[in-house]
Amino acid sequence: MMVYLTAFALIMLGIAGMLFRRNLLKIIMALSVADSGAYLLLIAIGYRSGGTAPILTGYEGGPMVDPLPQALVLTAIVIGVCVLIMAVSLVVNVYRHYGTLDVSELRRLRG
Amino acid sequence: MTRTFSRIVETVADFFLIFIIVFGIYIITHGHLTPGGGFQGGVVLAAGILLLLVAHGFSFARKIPEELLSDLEAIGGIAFILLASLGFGQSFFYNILWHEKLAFAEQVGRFFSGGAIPLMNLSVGLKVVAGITSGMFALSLFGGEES
Amino acid sequence: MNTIRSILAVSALLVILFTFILISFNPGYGLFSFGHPEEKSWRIALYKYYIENGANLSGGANIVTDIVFDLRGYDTLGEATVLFTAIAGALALLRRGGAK
Amino acid sequence: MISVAAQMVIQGIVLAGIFLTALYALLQKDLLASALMLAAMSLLMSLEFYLLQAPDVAIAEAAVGAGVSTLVLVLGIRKTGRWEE
Repeated sequence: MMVYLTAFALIMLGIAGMLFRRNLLKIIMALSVADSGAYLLLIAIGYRSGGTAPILTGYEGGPMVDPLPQALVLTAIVIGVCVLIMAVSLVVNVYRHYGTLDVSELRRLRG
Repeated sequence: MTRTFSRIVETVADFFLIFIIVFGIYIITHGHLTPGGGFQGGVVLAAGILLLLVAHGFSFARKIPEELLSDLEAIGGIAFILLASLGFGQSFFYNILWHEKLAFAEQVGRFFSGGAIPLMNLSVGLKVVAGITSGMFALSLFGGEES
Repeated sequence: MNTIRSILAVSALLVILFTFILISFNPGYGLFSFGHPEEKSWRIALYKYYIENGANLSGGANIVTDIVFDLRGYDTLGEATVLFTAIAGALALLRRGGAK
Repeated sequence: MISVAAQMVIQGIVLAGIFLTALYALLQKDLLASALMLAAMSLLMSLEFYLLQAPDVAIAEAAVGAGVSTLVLVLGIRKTGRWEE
């Protein structure tokens, strides 16, 4: 329950940061925070109370946690790193071209 | 090139790099038995290389040729697709090494088990470490205000 | 102009929050039953199949690795494509004379 | 094996830490402090993943958040500017 509320709070915080901040690097950080909220939501959906990790080495019976959301989150984390590298290189290029990172300034410079 | 940190920082970074590399290789090769796998081990190895980059200054990235990293990433991707298309008689990701008892076909839980999965771990780990390292090297060398 | 955009942004946030709450309290999904009980969940057939047959189908003791590399290998293939494309794009952007 | 109540308390502390570090990172004017706060948030996030019985994701998140993501953001800040506005 608490985990779901924290995940929703993180996603809302990330979207609010993406909408209201004006620095491009801060927008990328807000995107990363929203990503983290999505990972937390997926992992919390797959949790079972009293379960153990889905690994058969040293397994002693009992319920297991759902392994499918963990695999999907594992893929999503690497894609998040790729998006971060790509976005930061784009921002560096924008700074070299325009000399500023402010979004409203960027719109005013060239139509 | 001027030295960015003192000699102590460089020596300690070189010392801990050994443990980071051993830990990353352990995570990659035991990916089918314990927590870990190709992605995690590749990211750990990339973090070790980045520690080297930070401790020795960013001009350290010039010493490693860029074509080597591109070739390693391409080799990883091609090996992954070839391993996936080995069982093309059945379907694309059919694990023929495990079902036909060709190689890596011991009992579940032993080291040489899992069929194509340890080899896929190796190739994906190679791909991830080469890709992230080349991206970081490019970001630390190029761009910026024409230094 | 600026106040209109602020009102638009806040209303967009409220719509997203309302959608989250609507999805979460839907009893068909059962999203707020943390640590899902076995008979109420809608994913339980797939979950049981993966837990019981994952090791026999692909031979690894770590079921997450089995799913990533064997049972759902197309996801990993797409992820490898995304990594390759993103790194190639970053390299092409950052080279001297890439832009401008 | 720790009891259920103790686990609830630990999870509450970790989740509150995650939310507060994310809020601080987004409200801060200093971009470098913001990047380091994101690293702290990622560390707490990996602890939470370990508590939710997902060690694979915990390893990946710890390595990504502590190493790669922080260094990428710090390199971007170094090439542009440290202060917002």
